[in-house]
Amino acid sequence: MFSNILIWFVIVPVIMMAGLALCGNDNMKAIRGVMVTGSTALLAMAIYLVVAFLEMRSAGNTDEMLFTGSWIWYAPLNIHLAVGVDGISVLMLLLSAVIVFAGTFASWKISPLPKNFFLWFALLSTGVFGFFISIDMFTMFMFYEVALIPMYLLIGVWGTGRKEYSAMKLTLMLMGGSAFLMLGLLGIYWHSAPEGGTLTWNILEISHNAAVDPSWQRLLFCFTFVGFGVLGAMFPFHTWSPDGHACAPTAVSMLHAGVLMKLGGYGCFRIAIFLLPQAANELAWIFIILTGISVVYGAFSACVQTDLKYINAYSSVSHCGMVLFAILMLNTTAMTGAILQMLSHGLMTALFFALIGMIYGRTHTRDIRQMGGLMQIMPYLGVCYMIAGFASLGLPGLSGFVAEMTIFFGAFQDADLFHRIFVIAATTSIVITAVYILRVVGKLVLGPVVDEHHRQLTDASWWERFSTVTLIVCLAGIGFFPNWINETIQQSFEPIVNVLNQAI
Amino acid sequence: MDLEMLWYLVPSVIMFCAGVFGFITRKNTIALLLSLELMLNAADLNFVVFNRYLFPGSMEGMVFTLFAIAIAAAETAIAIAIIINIYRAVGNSDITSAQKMKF
Amino acid sequence: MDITLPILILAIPFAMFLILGIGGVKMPRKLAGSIGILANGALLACCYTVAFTYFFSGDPLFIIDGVRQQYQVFDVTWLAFTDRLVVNIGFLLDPICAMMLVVISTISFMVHLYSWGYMEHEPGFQRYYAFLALFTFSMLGLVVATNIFQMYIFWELVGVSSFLLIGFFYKLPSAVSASKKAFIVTRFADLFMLIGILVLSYYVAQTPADGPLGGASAFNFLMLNSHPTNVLASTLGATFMGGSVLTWAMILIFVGGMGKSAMLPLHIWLPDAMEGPTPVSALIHAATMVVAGVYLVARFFPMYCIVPDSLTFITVVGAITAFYAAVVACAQIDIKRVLAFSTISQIAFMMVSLGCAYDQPIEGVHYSGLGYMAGMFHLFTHAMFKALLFLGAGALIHAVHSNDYTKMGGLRKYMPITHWTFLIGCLAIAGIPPFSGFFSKDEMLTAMYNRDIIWGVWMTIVAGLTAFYMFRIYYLIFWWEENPEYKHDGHKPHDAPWQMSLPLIILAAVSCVAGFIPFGEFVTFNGEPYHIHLEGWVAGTSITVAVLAIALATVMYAKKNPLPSKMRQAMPGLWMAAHKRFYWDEIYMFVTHKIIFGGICRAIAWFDRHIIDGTMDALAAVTNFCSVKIKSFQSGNVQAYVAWYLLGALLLGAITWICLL
Amino acid sequence: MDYSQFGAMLPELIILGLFVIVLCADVFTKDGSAKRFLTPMTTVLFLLATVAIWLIPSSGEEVFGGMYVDSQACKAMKAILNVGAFIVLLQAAEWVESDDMKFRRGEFYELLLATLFGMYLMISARHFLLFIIGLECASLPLAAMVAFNKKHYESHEAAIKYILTAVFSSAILLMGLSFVYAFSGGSLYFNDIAASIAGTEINGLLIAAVAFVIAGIGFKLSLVPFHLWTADVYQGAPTAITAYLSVISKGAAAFAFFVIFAQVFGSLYSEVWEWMMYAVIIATITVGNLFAMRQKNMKRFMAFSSVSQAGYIMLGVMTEQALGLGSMMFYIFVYIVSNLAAFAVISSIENKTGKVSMDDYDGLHKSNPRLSFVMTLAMFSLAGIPPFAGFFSKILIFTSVTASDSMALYMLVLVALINTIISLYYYLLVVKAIWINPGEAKVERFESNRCDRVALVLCTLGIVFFGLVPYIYEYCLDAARLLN
Repeated sequence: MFSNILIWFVIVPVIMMAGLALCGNDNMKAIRGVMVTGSTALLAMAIYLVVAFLEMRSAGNTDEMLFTGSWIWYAPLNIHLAVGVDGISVLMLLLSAVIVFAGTFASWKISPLPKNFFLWFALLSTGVFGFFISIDMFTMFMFYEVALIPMYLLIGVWGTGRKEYSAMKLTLMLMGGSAFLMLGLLGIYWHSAPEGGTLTWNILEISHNAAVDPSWQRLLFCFTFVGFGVLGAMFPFHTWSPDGHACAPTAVSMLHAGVLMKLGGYGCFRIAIFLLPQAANELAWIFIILTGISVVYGAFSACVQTDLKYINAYSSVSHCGMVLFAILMLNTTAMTGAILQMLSHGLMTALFFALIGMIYGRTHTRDIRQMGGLMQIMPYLGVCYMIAGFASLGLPGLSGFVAEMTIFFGAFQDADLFHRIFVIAATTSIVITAVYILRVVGKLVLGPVVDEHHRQLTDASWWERFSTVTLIVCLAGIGFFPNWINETIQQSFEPIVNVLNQAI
Repeated sequence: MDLEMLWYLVPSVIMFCAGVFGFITRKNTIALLLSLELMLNAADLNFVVFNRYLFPGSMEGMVFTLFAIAIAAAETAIAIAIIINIYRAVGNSDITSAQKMKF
Repeated sequence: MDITLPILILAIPFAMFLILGIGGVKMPRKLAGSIGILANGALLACCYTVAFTYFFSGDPLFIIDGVRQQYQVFDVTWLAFTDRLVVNIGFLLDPICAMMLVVISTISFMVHLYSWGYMEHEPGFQRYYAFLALFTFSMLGLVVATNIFQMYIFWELVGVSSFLLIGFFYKLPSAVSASKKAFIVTRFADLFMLIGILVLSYYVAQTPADGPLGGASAFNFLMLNSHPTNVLASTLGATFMGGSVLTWAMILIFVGGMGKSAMLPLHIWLPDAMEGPTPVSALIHAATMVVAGVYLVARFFPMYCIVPDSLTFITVVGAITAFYAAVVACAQIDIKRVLAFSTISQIAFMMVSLGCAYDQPIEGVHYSGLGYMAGMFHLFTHAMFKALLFLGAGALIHAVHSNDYTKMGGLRKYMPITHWTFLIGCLAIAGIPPFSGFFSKDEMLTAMYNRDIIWGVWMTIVAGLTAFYMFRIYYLIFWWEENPEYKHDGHKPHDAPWQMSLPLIILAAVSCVAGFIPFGEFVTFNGEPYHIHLEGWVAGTSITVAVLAIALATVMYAKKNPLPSKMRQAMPGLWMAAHKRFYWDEIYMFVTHKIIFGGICRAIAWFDRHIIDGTMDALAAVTNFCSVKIKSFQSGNVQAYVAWYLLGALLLGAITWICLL
Repeated sequence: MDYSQFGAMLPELIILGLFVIVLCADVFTKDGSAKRFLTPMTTVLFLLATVAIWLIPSSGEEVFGGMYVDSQACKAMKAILNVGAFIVLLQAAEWVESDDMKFRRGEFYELLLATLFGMYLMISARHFLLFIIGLECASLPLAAMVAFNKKHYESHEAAIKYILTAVFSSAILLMGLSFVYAFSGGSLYFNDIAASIAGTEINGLLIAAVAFVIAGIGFKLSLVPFHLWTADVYQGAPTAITAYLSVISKGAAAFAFFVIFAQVFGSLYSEVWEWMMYAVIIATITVGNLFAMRQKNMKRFMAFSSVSQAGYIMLGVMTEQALGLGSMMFYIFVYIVSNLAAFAVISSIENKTGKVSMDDYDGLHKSNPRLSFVMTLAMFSLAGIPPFAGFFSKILIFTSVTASDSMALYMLVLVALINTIISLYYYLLVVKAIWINPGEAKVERFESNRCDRVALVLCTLGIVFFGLVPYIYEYCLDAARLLN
């Protein structure tokens, strides 16, 4: 069991938690030591995994999932701890590792209760990693919820503003989503095998069995898609996102917008679409409408916000809407774009939230009306903010462009006019995005200094630079050399799209 | 159904209803206990009647009734003890005085 | 062909961007500047070598039987959406590309050199050079694009470098808002371009890989341009609002070009873009980036020809814009704005010229592709003299510290080099022989007359207006009346340092001789050489019109006189409207701020906070309300408890019983 | 009569033996300091008893003509309850040792053992007479225990409410049983009744019988609307008793409920009590949640929380298979450790400072980080958050309910799931008070005594490992397969 590298993605955070538990309450050195060691180890593992994965693929291994392992857990219900990765999960693991790594540095000086903060932070990452490595619905769901609940404390204790309200709202809405999700999963389980077969939670087996009959599929598809959609900030279930992000501490916003919201999108195709292909073909249009609205609606909402975090939260609504939108197009290219968008949005939003946290830490305000001309005061942060902005509005050379274009071109290949009209509607978001991004950049970074007191503020410290540079390098890396990622993802979508095509 | 059995069952129902009515309307806890006894006895009566008319061959109902009576006695004893406690604490044995905890 | 040079052409500026952008802050100015200029010199050498190799080597890769070939030096996969939708990054060498390489590298080098002097004392000097390098990189990438998607990528990149450079003086709110405006307007146009590409590639990608279009990427220019009829066939039967889908696609793609090339109604960003440093205006907003739209049309020329409606659309847009911009240019005070509108007008000229060209022989027309050649020729000459004019304006601004011609006047004595070079520029743009503008404009007008006399006449009028407004500012700057402030010692204007004067002189020299280049030998729509010959009556008309316009300007503006103000008072409405650029900005402000921002965005934000969010809060509130409402069940009265108890039991039974009945 | 039949009743005999030992020790020692030994002695003996019950194998015999069954399921349930009771004893130790209790230590243990004995009978009973005896034996001493805090008025009020409702409920239950008797063919053995009912046409009396039996046992489980006594009694009773009431007594009743409804009324499921249970379960979960939302007194809060949890436990009844019973037993076990963890914290804070209001928990993590940690885990577990045991128990019981293809059951689960959101809300309120609410800690720092610590550790281990380690569930499920 322990020879499987994937398991270690869960074990390492657990060891981190154990290590933290042993640290003294305010022994910052030890706490940071544990976190930095742990997150570096995770990052190294993720990079190793990507390399190893690509090697195995290039060596001609065409299994759906690699590094698989399955260990019986709850035998009576055939629940396994089943792990395995395809190209998508590998990349998501890498993304998570990068963001955990950057998040660790972004919360270098967290207070109060640094130890507890990192404990919950590590628990959150356990959930995230566990989710991406699982191919068993039960463990997947378990890790999904493990990732959700620490948010309550992380926001509630270390947040700012209306943190109690927001934390509660976020937790309850996400749990509401997972209530639907759980029911959907139960339904899938009980229909996972043909009459007389062994029921299973294993995604691959369920998909091979293809035993869920269509009338059930429709219901379960709605349940699972809505369930994951809530976390994917799908209109109209997105309102936890602005409040939640606005109040969360930096690293939590990073991790939440950067990785956790991706759980939604990931689950949507891995479970809702892959396991319920007929319903996906039939009912995708409903959710295309909703997510199409998300895309444009989030962008428009972001245009008039004045709180930096609200702007980014709404922008996330728009971008994550794009992810779900692309997934629902049910073709390889668009879905590939969705994953690229997840990666891109993950890195970019993490960068945004890191920067906002750093700016807020200095100016103690997030209201763009009370700040201005930060480029003159903290040029490093200003430049980073602009880079993040450019990534967000889809500048070629950064990841956002690649993702959006893949989505648009993929989605537009759909023969159905309805789809193409919605694609065109969604493309308008790139202009609106430019509007709100430039509005912020113009007010916040450029222009004259608004508050003279800000002139005394300092630029980024080394850990802040470290955190941001990591993210920017990743953003630019994807932006410049997208094709290997693209191919990796496309390969991984083939089985899913095959299933979909067979189900028509 | 046997008409004769009904003659015995109707009083049982009346007893039960009277017990419920008494329990809900009376103020004194002792009276409440009396009402409860009525209800219990109604049930006992049922057992006896059913046993006598429906299953004359066996004695289960009768035995059950005996046990039920014993249990009722035990219940009453404990209840009385508690009522005395209440009486000591508040100076009367009205059920209305035991309404501090609510909502 | 060796791919080293083409790769260097892209790599040098990009490397400069990274080096200066990341390390620039730590570098001394001198070092940064010299690195920038040296690198640009190397780039210049590379570009020239490539262009000259292309035109003169006679290599069969480039020329076969006297017909110039399009040659993909390299074309590597960057991103593969599907088998047919593959984005490549490559280097397509063909006449227009080679020509653009020359233009871009020349102007870029001039501007680099010029900026050494002009920007010397500005903070962020290193950053400036980094941005210039980024721009040069993007622009070169755009012109060498092998496919429409690569073009789109670099299209966006030039947009962003333009944004960065316009907003270079980022402390000024006006610069920031101008840069924002430029970016958003062009982005808006790019949206249409994107949709156009989406539509086009959708149909092309539907064709079978073994079909007439082959299995190449659906974006590829060579493939599309060499089989336009097959592309048309792939969209057969697909119509949208009466037009064929391909027409729509090509028009949509052109809208992107309208944005970059500042065609009406997407022109509003260009005048504001003058907030940027003047050399930037010379490079980006006069010579190179703004002609991207023209370049796009030229690049896709066979595709546009296959759907003639789109060419007509281009012509109409160009004609209206040309006239509009010329009129507005007559009523501007800021010399850079005048030049900006002049640029718009001249680019529109090229657009009309392209719109009037055709790739099939037309009856009664000597050479149907003349408009194409002429447009490209004008692009070339215009780049030189417009850069010259802008750089001259920069020298003036450098000397006077104002953009406003009212602060100038009688400068010819103080700044002779600037004066003479500026005059050459004005003569060139006005179309006076033997300066370069004359030759290219003459060819364009000939093409327009060939196509339809209306366009010829219309554009001749525009040419006259051009001569008028150029000499209007020429006189107002250099003649009119000397600004009394110059008498004071500290304010005495003087010519710029050599780094600035040298480019002026070089460009002036080029403007003098560029007209004699046998341009048709190099650039034509199909690669076959064409011998330029002047159409006598067209040349005569245009010279006459130009001279008359110059004469009028001389009368009105050479010496201080009340005539201009009288004319202004005679037509206050027209003057005001022209001065205010026919209120386009106000209309845009109204639409964006009042309707989109105030109407849509605010409404949506309100809806989100109060309706959507309100619903979620209401769910909580309702739960809470229920919780409070039912609390009386727990009354504390044990009698009530048992009543509910019994009632519950009875209800359970009763309801089940009723249901079973 | 074959006295060897008593051999099958070994768990009961052990408890009875313990009862006798404690009684003798209590009666035959002098009052005064001498009785200090009672607590450690009972605790240790009880621990031994618990271990013994876990270890002795069940014979699977039916004795006394089938009145009593010594099956694996019954034994497992008893063992689970014993673990709970042991933790309750540990928690109670400090309170029992207090001066107030000086002369009543023995009584407390005796009463507790008596109720446990009653519950054992309830679990193993396959005859209504034995069931009633067990029920009353479990129920009546509790009234005395509720009234144990002589100096607190609330204790008396709670006791009177409890005893009156309890008697009322047994009247209802007896009434219901008398109706059942009418259809029983003259025997009160479960099997006989089931056989007899299966052939009967459904009529009003039978429906009333079922409704009354649900109501009668529903009292012990505090199902809505038979729950109204719960909050007041939980609030007034000594905390240890509250803990005991909320888990042990509920667990035994739930098991008995399952047995009766699966065995006696099994044939009536779809016609009669399926829909009754829908109504009762939905009402129980929802009303419990709605009331819990507003509570400030921790014990009252836990009361409503336990009402709502009872609804989830009852979900196990909705599936007639071993899967349902196994999941239910597992749920009960997890519920026991989670709830007792919460009560351990509540009682140790109450014993040290006398504070039971949720407001007093503000900033608790500053003064008592360990207690805060356990309380947080307990709340998460109760709310069903992974990786804590509560998550597993919830999802497993939902899994068992959805085993049939019935859409109605899916909807029932959906309602239950939506209710988990409300429950999460109020559990998080406690977490919020502990971790988030600003201000200095209102409870000063203190050291819990040894027994409390052991209880806390046991509960924490349970919360963390019961879910992650599948053996507990498998044990329950294997046991559940051997119900008779």
